[in-house]
Amino acid sequence: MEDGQELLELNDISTSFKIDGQYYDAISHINLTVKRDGILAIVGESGCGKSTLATTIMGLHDTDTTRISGQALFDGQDLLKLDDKSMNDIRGAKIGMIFQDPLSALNPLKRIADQISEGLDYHTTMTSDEKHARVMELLSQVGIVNPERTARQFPHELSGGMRQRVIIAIAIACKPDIIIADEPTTALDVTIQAQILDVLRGIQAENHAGIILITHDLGVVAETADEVAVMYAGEVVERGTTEQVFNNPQHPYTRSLLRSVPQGNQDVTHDDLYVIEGSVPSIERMPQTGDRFAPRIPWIPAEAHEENPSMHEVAPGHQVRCTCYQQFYFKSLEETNK
Amino acid sequence: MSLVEIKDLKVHYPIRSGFLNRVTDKVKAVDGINLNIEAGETYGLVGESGSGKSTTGKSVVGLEKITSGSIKYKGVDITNVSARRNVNYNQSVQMIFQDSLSSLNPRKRVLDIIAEPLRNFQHLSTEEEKIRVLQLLEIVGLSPESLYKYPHQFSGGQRQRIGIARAVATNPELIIADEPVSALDLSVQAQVLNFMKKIQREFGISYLFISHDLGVVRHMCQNIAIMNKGRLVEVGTREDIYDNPLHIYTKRLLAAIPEVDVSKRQERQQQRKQIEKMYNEQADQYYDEEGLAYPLVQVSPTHFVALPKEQIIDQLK
Amino acid sequence: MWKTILRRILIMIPEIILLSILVFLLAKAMPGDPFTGSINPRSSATQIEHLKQLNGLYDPWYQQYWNWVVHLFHGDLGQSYQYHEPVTNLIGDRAINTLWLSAFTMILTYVIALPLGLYAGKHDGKLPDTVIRIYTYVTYCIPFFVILVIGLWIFGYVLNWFPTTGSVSPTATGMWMIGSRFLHVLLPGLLGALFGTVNVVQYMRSEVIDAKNSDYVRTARSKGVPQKAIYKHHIFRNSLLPIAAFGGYSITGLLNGSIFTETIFSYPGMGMLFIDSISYRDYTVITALVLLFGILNLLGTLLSDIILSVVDPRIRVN
Amino acid sequence: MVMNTKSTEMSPEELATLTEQAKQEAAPSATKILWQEIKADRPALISLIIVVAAILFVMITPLFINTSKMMSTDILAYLTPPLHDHFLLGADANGRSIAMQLIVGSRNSIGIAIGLTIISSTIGIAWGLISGYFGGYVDWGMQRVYDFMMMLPMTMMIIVLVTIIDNYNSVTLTLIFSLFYWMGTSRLIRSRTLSETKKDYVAASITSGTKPLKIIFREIMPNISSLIIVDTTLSFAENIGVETGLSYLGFGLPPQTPSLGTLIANANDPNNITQYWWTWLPAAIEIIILCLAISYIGQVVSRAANASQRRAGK
Amino acid sequence: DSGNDVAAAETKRAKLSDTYKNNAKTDNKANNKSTLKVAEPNDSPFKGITEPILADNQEDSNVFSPGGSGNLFNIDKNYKIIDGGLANQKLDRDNNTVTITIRDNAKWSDGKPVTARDVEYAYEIIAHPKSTSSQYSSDFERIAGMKDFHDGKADTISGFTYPDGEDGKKVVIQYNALSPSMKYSGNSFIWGTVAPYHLYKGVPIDKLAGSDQVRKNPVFVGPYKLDKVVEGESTSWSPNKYYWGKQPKIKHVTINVVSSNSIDKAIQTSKYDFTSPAGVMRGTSYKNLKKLKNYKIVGQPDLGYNYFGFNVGEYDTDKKVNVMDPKSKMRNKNLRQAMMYAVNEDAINDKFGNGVKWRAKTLIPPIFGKYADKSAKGFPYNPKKAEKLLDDAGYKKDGKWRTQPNGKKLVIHFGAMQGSSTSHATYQDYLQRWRKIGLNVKMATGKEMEMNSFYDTLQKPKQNKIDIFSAAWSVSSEPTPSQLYGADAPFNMGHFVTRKNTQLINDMNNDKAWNDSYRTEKFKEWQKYMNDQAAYVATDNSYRWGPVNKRVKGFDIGAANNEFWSNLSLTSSKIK
Ligand SMILES: Nc1ncnc2c1ncn2[C@@H]1O[C@H](COP(=O)(O)OP(=O)(O)OP(=O)(O)O)[C@@H](O)[C@H]1O
Ligand SMILES: Nc1ncnc2c1ncn2[C@@H]1O[C@H](COP(=O)(O)OP(=O)(O)OP(=O)(O)O)[C@@H](O)[C@H]1O
Ligand SMILES: [Mg+2]
Ligand SMILES: [Mg+2]
Repeated sequence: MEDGQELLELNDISTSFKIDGQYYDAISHINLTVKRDGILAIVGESGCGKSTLATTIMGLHDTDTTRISGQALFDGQDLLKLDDKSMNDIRGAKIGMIFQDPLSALNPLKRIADQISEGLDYHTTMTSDEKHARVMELLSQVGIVNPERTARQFPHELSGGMRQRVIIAIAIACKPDIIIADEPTTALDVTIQAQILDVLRGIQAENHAGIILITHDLGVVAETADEVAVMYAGEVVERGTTEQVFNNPQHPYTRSLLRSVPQGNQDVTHDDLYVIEGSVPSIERMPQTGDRFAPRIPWIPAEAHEENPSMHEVAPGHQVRCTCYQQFYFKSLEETNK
Repeated sequence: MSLVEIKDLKVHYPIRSGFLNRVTDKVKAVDGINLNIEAGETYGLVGESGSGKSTTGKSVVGLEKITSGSIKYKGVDITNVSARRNVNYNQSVQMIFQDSLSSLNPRKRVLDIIAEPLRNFQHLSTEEEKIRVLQLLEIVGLSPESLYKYPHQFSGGQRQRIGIARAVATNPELIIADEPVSALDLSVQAQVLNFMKKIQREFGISYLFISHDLGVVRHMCQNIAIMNKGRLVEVGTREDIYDNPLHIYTKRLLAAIPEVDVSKRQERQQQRKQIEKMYNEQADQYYDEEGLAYPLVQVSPTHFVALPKEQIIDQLK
Repeated sequence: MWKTILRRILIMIPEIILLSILVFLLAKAMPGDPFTGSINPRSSATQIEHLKQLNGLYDPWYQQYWNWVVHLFHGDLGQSYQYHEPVTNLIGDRAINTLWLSAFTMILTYVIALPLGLYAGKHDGKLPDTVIRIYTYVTYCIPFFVILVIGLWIFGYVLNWFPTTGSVSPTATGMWMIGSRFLHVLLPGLLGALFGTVNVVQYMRSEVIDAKNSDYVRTARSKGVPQKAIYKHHIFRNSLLPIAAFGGYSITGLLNGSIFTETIFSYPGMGMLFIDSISYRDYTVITALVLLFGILNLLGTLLSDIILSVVDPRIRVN
Repeated sequence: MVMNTKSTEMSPEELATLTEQAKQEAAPSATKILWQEIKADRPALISLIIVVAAILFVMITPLFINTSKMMSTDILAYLTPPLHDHFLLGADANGRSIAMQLIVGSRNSIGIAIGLTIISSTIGIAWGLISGYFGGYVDWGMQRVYDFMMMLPMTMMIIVLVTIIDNYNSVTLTLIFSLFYWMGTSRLIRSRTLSETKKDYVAASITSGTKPLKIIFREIMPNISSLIIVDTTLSFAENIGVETGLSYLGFGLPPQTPSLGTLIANANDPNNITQYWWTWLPAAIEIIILCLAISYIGQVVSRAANASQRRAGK
Repeated sequence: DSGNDVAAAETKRAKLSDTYKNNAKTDNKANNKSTLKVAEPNDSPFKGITEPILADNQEDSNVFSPGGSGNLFNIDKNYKIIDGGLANQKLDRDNNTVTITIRDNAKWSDGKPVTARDVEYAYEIIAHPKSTSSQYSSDFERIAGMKDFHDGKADTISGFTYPDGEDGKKVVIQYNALSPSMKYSGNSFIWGTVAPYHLYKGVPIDKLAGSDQVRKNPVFVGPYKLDKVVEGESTSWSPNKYYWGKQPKIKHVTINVVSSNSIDKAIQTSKYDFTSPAGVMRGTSYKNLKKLKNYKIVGQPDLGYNYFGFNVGEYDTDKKVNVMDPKSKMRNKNLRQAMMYAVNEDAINDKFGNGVKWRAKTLIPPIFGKYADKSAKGFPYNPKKAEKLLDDAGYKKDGKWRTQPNGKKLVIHFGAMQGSSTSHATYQDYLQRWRKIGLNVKMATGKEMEMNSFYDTLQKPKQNKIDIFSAAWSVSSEPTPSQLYGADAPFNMGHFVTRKNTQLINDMNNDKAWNDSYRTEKFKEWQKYMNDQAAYVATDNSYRWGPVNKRVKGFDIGAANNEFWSNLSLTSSKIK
């Protein structure tokens, strides 16, 4: 197993949803790669299309109301072209997914053991004893102290952190090559968040999987990810290694986001945080041409934005959409108060 | 005299069952806490989920029946309803809620939402009332067109500001802000936090700022109390808590906060592992037999920590 | 679990006592008494007076009630004035008929309604769903007894497929008796089921839709579980749960319906007995039946709650 | 305080223009949404027209019908078939016009249904709201009453009550029914109130100093109004049939009082079903049409309610 | 006094015979293999009491009738007791004794002989202080020792003696006086059935009705024995090999309760051979069934009638006797007659009677061919006469309504029971016609009354809610009216008492009445008197009728056919 090998290649993926009879893009032209042993973080505000991307890869959309284009190359096949049956062979087995809300993501009526081993039923030929052993193994792997007992319990008998661990166990049950974690820690306390992230890292080290970590917490990204893709309004606006993006952010959106994180060093009474004006447009109102972020930085001249911006490489592996970054600056206080 | 003095506050929820609806058990949501909130300051209350933060906040505004203890407002005990009425307490203490959508009645228009406390506490004519609401909208930076809109027509940040407008409508002296930004995106969070600071500067409002996000609390509060299982484990100024945490629980909380600084990544992970190890080994020294925190002990003029005396000496070393 | 059930039963006791007093008083408040109607020249008026006295009909109500309660504790619900038979025997015979009819109707209802609800939920918004919903609405809107009368007329008399009266053929013996009993409840049961499915179908449908859109189904799909298995192991199972509980609650509806069904099909069950007893002022039977129906309602609810707590682990714990 | 002194001066004109502007931006009210939803759905519109027209028709026309004359028997007209003599829909065994009885009967039955719906829904809503909002002992006590009512075998109790009350009419009957028909609503409302009460806007109202009853009826109730409307519409549809069943068993309205139930009860004789179908069929068809129309409206209402919720979610 | 222009013609009355003369050949195979299916039209289940003393309803008697109903005596067409039955009776007017002799070969269906004690035990069941039977009346107290037994003062009835011992075949009953009515079946002095003492002896009499002996394993003295009873629904029968009389030909009989709503359809679809001979069939059914090709309608006038009663007094509970109230609103004979002339029974029966119901003319139903006054005219529709009667009596019109002779307002309350839609129409028609002659008649309580409330009101010793009521009697096969219209009869709910009435009723059974023609004379006199007084007026008589399938042979419901069941046979194995 070679480190950094490309596992999944997303080429020009767009997904649109049918709303009142019309299709609107929730994500457009996404190009990303997931590498073995790497953690790719996807960040962005709520409604940027992070979850949509994840569910698109997993093929979890209702085909009647969703239109998907592009390519998701995995193992030589395009996931987006596979029929449901072949996709079922990949889901759970080759790609595992972790969901945000740990309570509702588990079937309230099934024992933990059954929920974990369900994936094994369809992807392996293990005997029930082997499955049991595997469940125990998985539970200890995700850091559950008393696996025998937990296996017999029902979801509601577990704490939020435990449930999230179980969900991770489900996702990794068949040793998938790729794990997609959609906001795995958002509903959890910080201490538990730290533990869960540790577990994820541990898993990755053991399984040599590639992880897509979806989150809007920049701190989590900074501490966990190898690579980062910043999404805004359905597009990737900047991508690169974590160091590149955090230490040398280019896109106005990335820079604004980082600027609005509360830091400990500000004066309690006087220092204000940076505020990004406006809000993420809903998919029906999404501008179809031009830089989608432009409306939120009105003080940057319109000419600074490309008409149909594409990704520009600013450093090896570090790409930014639109050249407007070259002219971006933060408004001074006087300007703000005008 | 502090604006609000909380003494030995206990809120126990009875668990009722059986035919006669008897109390068969209780949840000690808040179990004896002491806090003083000074006028014009922001007091941070931090802790894990379920530690009793909201319950404390709700008891202070009078939404929760307290089991024992006292809450004094400007020296007057306001634990019963009539006392509260005498000092116009309900008018002077308001609350901002975590979920901006659920805290605004979806069937009411902005005008009616913001005017609700005005209608109850001040008797204005319709004109005056409208003018007042428009003023409040201006204060929170919303356009006058919002007057007849419904909450769902606003973004999260805007909604939270409507909530704030309602809270400040009656010129309160204290606002309990229960996780006002937890549900918000970074950019919106910044907006709301800035705004809260702004009205504090302008009107000298005090906040009891409840949060589990230590980053936000550090940004907002001069004084911080750390809560754990219904008790306070550590109280102090921002510096006391962040630079010199004494209780293992505080340390653990602090260590768990992910930071945006990529370069310190390894270092922080190391540190976290170390504290986690310490926590696993020494946790019982920090808690009594029931697994609850000890009473607070003063270690500096501003710094209190819940530890038995002997331990503190060790700690300070 | 047992403690909970026991406690629930204890809660029921005051309710039952209250009901018994209420129903006792109401029965007595009806104009006339069991002997009012039995006037014919072959029975003598003085003897009727004598019988009234003998039966304590002139005692004050609390004394009558007390006597009744005392007897109740000896398992004696009194004698039916109309049947001159212990009420326990009388109701015993009828209860079997009613229960058999109700159970059969219930089973048929579920057999019809569950697949319909599942199918409608699975294809919600599509044509089959619309058709099923129209069906349920139409059946919901037609008065139940009209259906029974028309059904009886068409299938019982015109087509002559089913027996039209009674609970069993007088000539049937042995194995045939079971067959005959079955044949007698087939038509009313079928009609009751076909036109009583609306609640179950709607409930099942919305449960399936909820389950279909739930996060745990998404989790299951992400595990690579095939669609069929998801329906089988997750959606159907989870939707069935509240439906199972519905069964107990629906006892009330079935018992209410039995009054109509039995009257129309001359099926001698408790519902028909009740209607008879009302016009006869057969106090003892009226009281006993209302009380019994009340208790059955309670037990239905209890049963539902027990089913729920057995099948739903979330409730099982507390 | 500071804020008051800072108050910006505002002229009445300025206020008026601002108000005007705001009104233009204002969102449509729930009623408007509902109306639009119904307008957009042709069958629903037709249903609504049918129901409203039917109600108006049967409420107004009977004023011009001499009921006692209409209900007087004419044994010569015994079971006249439809379109004979002056009988549009024929006559019943008493030689009374079915058409006229249908009109007056609809008034009585729909009147009972409306009365029953109003009374039972009012009780149910108030019961559910109060029980759900206050919780604790209030709720506990009210739930015991609810449990008790649920235990009562409804049809039996109604029959017994009807038998006891010697001189009953549609009003008494409505009241008796109402006693037994509020529980479903109250249960529904209570459970929604419970979840609604937990929402922060209630807490916000309390901290704003609003009194409990005002919170219940002015804050919470509007929020469950869509549920109330849907429930009320559906119970109205159901209640139209309530009286008919008992009339069939002979415990509904007295025979001189025409009602859909007494008309349909003609079907209790199999001879009438085929030979004298006009005695019962029109009433049955009327019930089915009304009930379907109302249920359809109910569906649209609930869809509209959901739609506004969906919009609210964005 | 006809001569009026509007008087309606006599009701058209169907011509029904009480026998079905079927000339087809009996099919022995059918008799052996096929089942005779009898329908008992009734809206409620039967009660399952095989013992006729305890059963107070017609259903039970109908569904258990193949068992012979315990009948002791054979009768002729006038219901007169004749020899040749299970027992013979002999009246000894000199000694005031009745001797009942059981035939030697009489056996119960379990093979046990019928004994003298079985005859006596019936009286014990009737008269026992705790008996649930409603049959006891003061008439039985003419038997020596009966009152003491009924009051619980004696363990046995001293009036009974057994010349050959209790297990013998002879009983002598000592009366303090005999009555001419004793010659007829259904009289109120001699009980007409036997009770199986050997079977009942262990069961307390108050528990008898609910006992297995009565309900599950009963014995019979008739042609059939009970094979199975499905509670409330059906009975099935096979020949009783111990039967003393003619062995029945049909080997299997079932009787099923069928609701009166369904009975037409059941017959139309050939589900039954015939309906219970004593079962109640409606007029509307007749209309539906009379044209059937495969059924023949058989019928005879019913033992019963509908009547109007006027409330003219009250019941004195102390003296236990009815008294007339001279101030009563309905006291005026002219008023009562006028009301009777005002209603058009003929028209109503024409419309609703379908030929099986017709206007009655006297209070004795026509089935009693001997006693019924065939010359009586009754009250044919004659509104003119009605108005004249009222005018004559001083009921003057004051505006729309007539007032009482004393000038007071007159509002008359009409009480009637809820019934079918036709009875409803009938009542409405009455009201309308009374109003036409200026009488302000209203429904008592505003609407038709539920049966219980109706009788509850009427049976109050004194009531003023109902002034005129419509009700019905079914009568015994011995027509002496003392129980209904006698001065001390509680069922005399209009409280009509006159010396003449009492005299006439007493005369029907005085010493001279042993002479049949004297008795007949008195009956006719009484009928005339009652029609003149119009305090009780019979409104209609009807047929007791039923459809008989054409495969049935020997069907005869005439009173004299004492072997009804044994005479039946089948001519084919399928119902036609
Ligand atoms: N099934 C759907 N139908 C229509 N619109 C949808 C659907 N799912 C998502 N959307 C819309 O697509 C956009 C992207 O949604 P998505 O859930 O992917 O965002 P996200 O980045 O995951 O946000 P969050 O941080 O809140 O989870 C949103 O505007 C959302 O409203
Ligand atoms: N009404 C109630 N009845 C019973 N227990 C309650 C009630 N409300 C809260 N609790 C319990 O009291 C404890 C403290 O709750 P509280 O809401 O104050 O915590 P919190 O610190 O605000 O948590 P979070 O961060 O999740 O909001 C919890 O264990 C909770 O389950
Ligand atoms: Mg998401
Ligand atoms: Mg909280």
